Amino acid sequence: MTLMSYRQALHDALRSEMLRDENVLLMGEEIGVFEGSYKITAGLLAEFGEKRVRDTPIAEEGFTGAAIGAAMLGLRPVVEIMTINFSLLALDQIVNHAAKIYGMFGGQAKVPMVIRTPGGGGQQLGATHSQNIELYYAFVPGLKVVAPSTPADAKALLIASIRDDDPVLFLENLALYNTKGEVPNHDTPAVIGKAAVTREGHHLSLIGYSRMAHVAKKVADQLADSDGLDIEVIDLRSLRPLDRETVVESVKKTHAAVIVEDDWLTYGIGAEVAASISDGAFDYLDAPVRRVAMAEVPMPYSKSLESAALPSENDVIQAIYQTLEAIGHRRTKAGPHD
Amino acid sequence: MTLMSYRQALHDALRSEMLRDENVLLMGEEIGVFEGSYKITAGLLAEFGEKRVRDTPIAEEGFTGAAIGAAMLGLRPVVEIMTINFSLLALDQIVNHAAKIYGMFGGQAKVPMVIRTPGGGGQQLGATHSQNIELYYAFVPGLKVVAPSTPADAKALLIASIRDDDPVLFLENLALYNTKGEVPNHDTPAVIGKAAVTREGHHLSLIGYSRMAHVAKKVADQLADSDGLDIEVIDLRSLRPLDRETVVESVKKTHAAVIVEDDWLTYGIGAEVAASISDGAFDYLDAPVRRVAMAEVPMPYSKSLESAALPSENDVIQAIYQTLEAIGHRRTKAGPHD
Amino acid sequence: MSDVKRNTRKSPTRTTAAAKADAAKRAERLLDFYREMLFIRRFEERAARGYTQALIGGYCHLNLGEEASVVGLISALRPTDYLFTNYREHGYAIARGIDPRRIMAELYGRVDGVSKGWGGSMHMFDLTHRLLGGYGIVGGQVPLATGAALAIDYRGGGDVVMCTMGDGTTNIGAFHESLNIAGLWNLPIVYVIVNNRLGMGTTVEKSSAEPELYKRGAAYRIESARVDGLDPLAVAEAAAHAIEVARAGRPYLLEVVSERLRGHSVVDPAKYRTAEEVASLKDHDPVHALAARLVAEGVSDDVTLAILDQEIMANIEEISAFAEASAFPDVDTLFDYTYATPVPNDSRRLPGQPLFATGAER
Amino acid sequence: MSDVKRNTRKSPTRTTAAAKADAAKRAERLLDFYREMLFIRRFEERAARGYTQALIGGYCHLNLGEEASVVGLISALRPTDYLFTNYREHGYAIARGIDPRRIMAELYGRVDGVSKGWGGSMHMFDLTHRLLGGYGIVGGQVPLATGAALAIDYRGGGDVVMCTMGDGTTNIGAFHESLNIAGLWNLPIVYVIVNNRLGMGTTVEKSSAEPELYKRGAAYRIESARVDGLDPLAVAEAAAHAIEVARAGRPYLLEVVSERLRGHSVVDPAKYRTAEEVASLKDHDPVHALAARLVAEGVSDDVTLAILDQEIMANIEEISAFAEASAFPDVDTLFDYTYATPVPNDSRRLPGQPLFATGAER
Ligand SMILES: Cc1ncc(C[n+]2csc(CCOP(=O)(O)OP(=O)(O)O)c2C)c(N)n1
Ligand SMILES: Cc1ncc(C[n+]2csc(CCOP(=O)(O)OP(=O)(O)O)c2C)c(N)n1
Ligand SMILES: [Mg+2]
Ligand SMILES: [Mg+2]
Repeated sequence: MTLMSYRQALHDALRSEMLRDENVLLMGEEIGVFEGSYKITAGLLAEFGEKRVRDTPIAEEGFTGAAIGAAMLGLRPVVEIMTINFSLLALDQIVNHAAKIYGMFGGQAKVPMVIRTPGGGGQQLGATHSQNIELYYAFVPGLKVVAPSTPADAKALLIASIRDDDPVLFLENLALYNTKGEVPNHDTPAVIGKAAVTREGHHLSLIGYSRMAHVAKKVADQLADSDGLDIEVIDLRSLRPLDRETVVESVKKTHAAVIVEDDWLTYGIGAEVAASISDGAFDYLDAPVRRVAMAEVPMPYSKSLESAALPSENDVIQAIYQTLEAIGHRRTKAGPHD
Repeated sequence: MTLMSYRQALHDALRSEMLRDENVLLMGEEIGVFEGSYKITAGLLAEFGEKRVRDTPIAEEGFTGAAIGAAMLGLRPVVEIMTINFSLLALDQIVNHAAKIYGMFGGQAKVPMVIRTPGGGGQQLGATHSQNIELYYAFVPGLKVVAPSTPADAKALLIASIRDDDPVLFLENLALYNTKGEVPNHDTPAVIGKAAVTREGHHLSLIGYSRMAHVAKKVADQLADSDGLDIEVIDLRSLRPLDRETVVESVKKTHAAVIVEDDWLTYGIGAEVAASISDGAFDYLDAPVRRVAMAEVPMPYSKSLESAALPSENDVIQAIYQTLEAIGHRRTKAGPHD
Repeated sequence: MSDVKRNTRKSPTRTTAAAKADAAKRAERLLDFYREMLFIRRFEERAARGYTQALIGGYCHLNLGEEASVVGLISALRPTDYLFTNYREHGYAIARGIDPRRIMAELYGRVDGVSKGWGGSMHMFDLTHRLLGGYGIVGGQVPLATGAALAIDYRGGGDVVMCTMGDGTTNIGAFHESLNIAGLWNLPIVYVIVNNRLGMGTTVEKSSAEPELYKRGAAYRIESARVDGLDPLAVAEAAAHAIEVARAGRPYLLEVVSERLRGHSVVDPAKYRTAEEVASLKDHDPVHALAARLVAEGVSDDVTLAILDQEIMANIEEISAFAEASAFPDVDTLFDYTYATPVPNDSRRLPGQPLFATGAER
Repeated sequence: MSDVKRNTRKSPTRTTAAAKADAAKRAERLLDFYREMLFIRRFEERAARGYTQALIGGYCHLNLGEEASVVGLISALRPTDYLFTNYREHGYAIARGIDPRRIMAELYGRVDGVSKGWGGSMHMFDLTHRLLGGYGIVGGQVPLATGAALAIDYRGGGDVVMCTMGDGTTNIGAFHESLNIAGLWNLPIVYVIVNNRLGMGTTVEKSSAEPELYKRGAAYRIESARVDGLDPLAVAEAAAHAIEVARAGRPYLLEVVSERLRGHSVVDPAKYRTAEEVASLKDHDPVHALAARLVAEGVSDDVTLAILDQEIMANIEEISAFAEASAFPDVDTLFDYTYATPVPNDSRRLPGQPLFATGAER
């Protein structure tokens, strides 16, 4: 194990996969000479050359589509889209092509490629640069969508994504790049499609992914220290497939759930998680599933407004306590159907 | 009142708004000389001329963006995107521009425009032409999304959308164009943001929108006739804003809900509806909210497979009975927490 | 291919015998083209009938009027070269040598179809013959084809990619982004605009500010040319040159001015066409024109051509019988092609199935 | 504007007096340009400092090196003409005549900002001065500007739209789709490529297959030209011609070859630039070049220019004091600008609020 940043873990995974398999190549805007907008690819152009580390024109649709076509012929391109906001420009190629090609032609052509892209928020980047729209990918059969929250998962899931024969949307997060954690030195791929229980507990299930899984863990640890609460934390890790089983089993144990996400509430990722819990743990749930999410506005630039629009640790704590209170209240009543 | 098709109702709304307000213009591929892929705009080029009925090049992003820019200067463009599948190409302009301009500039510029586009499925159009991705718009603050299921609503909501000062995604459906219904002769706009109870009942709430609201009503009427069931039907009509209140009030009365949708189940529109019901009617619900939706595959061309992948009336009926059975089953038990 | 082409060029030092051999070769070539063009013609007419018989569903776009363009283009490719095309691709699939029974079976949505019934008219695919689709999104194939050329270049192979598209397709962003990338990276690809002068009902003049479409190559320093798409030999020659350039490592843009004899798709009555336009279509029928030429040049005669037609018609009937006899895909296979690498928790639920099995606890 | 330009052209029949008057005018013009350019220079330097002081957040892109291009371009517009630009737009906002205190306040995210603090550095907007944004998505402004030109044309007005963009922006699909539409529909718009020869760190040669970017106009039959963006007079003249063409009802593509003196944004150290490149930047500083010219041509002298600089610096300090004194937007206003037309059931929920009010029934 080595202590390293999420950024370093991504970098190492890219590098080791490029060393392992010469079909792996990188494509994206400013990933070479500029070393990447967030420096994930720093040094790789120097090491692997222009053939394998390709600076593209500003043409998200064109170069993403080109990566798909290259994957159809057996290359394993790893595309970087600078932030997920710009991926809208490539959406037709990703949704109507990458996700469809295997099925639409009856299984004749695989599309082994990865699209790495960070979500974010909280950096005062304004309405068009602060969106979390992983939903657009998680919704689509034919794509896989992973969203690691720790350096170890970042490495293991990126390796898994590159070796997978399907198109994978690999969600990173601007606020996670500098976070640190222990990372195994070996290159064992993770299993795509599995959530992780990152903290065991029995008072309530707190569920998140990407940055919010990180926040969830932090809040739970804090409440354990400060208030002796025993909260179970689940990091979804994979948004498609969605590991409903792990989530539902947890709630069957804890009888309560709070979901934290930094996309918009209505129709956000949390909606499916909440609906699945309410269905799968129907007979176990002692209070409604609570969701903490972004305010539904075009994100303002100004710090005062942006902070108000983003879910805070305090919001999460408040939602936890309100849910626990609701359960206490209910438990004094005769039955749930009044 | 006049009995007319959904297609005719749309046509009439466009025509009367063009007569009323000369800022209203139509843009889209093949809407003029070709009279529209689905003939909604038939005759309008002849009546209003090339200035107001504009055949565009195949450039969804370009002409949708141009409509947004024209709206910023006070025109009221109504854009037709041939099917919602092609709207992915215009998504950056719609999500990052139309939806953001009012907020991002502090309320200085309005974007009064409508994007008309049909969803569909069941026409053997294959994986890229059979998607229902209204979710992509319903998720976005700054947009309004309406989805009428009857000719009367088609007319009243289209008029409302054209007169609204915000960008409205107006969802039509290939399978509804030929359906008929009574339509008022006057031009009163509907209120955007309100669901409709299209059938009162107390056994179960059956919820849909667009084509599936139509199917829901049909199934409910049929089950009333055949089995004496009294099902309440809700047509969401507006996906953003979502009228949670009408839905939750209905379920508080019926204690059970089935949602029917023809998008994919996981993360689909129904997820938010189910999550909202499970939250807002938590103490009233006697069985998990059931969702009937499309199988999560790239839609196959072949009829045998396509039929299997699409929700049928039978699937809806089965879900209703399974839900009612679950309630009956539960009612014989002591309490829900075994 | 490009060698063959060079041999057909006139040379003043040639002997009469050599010239005669050339003429014979050319005659044979024209006849081959004709056979293939007529086959495509009859196949497409049968497809149109199949559609009205409800044997074919969805959208169905035909190559009627484009037969000379199709066979000329494909003749210039090596079997190992790749082809990406759009939804109007039955003829290309045929010309690439795919068993036409499997093409018809695809139209009928059957298991023996080239795409196993998953694709339909718009999505023919066959790896062996290196037809890499059939795509229904206008312009969608252009970045993909560009990427295939990148893969070839990456591996240092000698293959090229041909990517065909309609005239209307040149106005979409993907066209621009792709040609720029190919120009920048010196990719071995020939972009072909099959200009049938109409999108659906919109003319080139109403949709392209520069209606001489091949001229757009200059915006990417890509060599380009325009050729008469009703003459299969001219198309073949132009395509051979384009492919030569591509094989040498530079992209090429070829515009083939062609014709669309009927509506945009089978269901379009094309009412927007004036009577004169419709009348003039007769003069733009490449199959009729080539037949007349074969007879005029003494390469064939009316009787021979009529016999050929009968043979083809009979063949087409067999083909469609084969397609009709083929089975529909089994519903059990519905979840077979969502993913190539299986992972846990994938949803394999039919619309009527509940999200969670209703167990004893309920 | 175009009249003014015409008067500055040399004519053989002019008298010496007229020539003198012309020279005086020209000198005055140069001095005006210099004042404005220096103001932009100092404003941007202050913005860079504000960023390091954490008074400014998000991304912050400066016009350092582009001052001559900015003032030359804007000088050719009438106040009623419209401007659409990208995220590198502080200078344009200043040149359009917007109160610089409001521009700085926007950078600081305050209520007195041009966009009320909602937009920040990348999203300046002011209806009165017809600056229609500041856009952060590369190429996003191009279709919008095209649509604004459509609205002008629709209403038969005499205004034009200017739409600026970077060199890297010419490779995105929206550029192609928009220019084609403008060419087809004869829209009154001038597209301006401010070619600073870099995207972020990628050169024009590495991103555009035709690096002489103005040549891309031909793909849409759009007249185009390239001009030296370090010379404000040359830019003004070229812009005036372009606008004349646009006002007469044809789009125009103008490439302004300019310079970027620092990194892509405030936080970019631009390490990818070679030492020689960095050294050569001094020779490409339009502000220094114009100062030298003013002195050399006797229009001004070092002392006068130094005093001007001090005045501007003092002004900038006042501006930034104003911005700093302005209030942050109140959290109560968070839901004010989601919709222009209020409708029922709109979500106005803070992240901590439950979906349903927890009433007595729970
Ligand atoms: C992105 C997209 N927009 C619109 C359509 C609908 N559409 C299908 S074919 C077509 C016309 C295409 O014209 P052209 O490129 O000239 O090809 P042709 O059909 O004439 O061969 C249109 C608009 C589509 N399939 N995809
Ligand atoms: C669609 C999109 N892709 C990528 C980016 C990230 N990005 C911001 S500026 C920039 C470079 C733009 O270069 P150019 O057009 O030359 O403008 P300049 O910044 O040099 O003025 C990039 C890639 C973006 N904002 N939008
Ligand atoms: Mg065409
Ligand atoms: Mg630049």
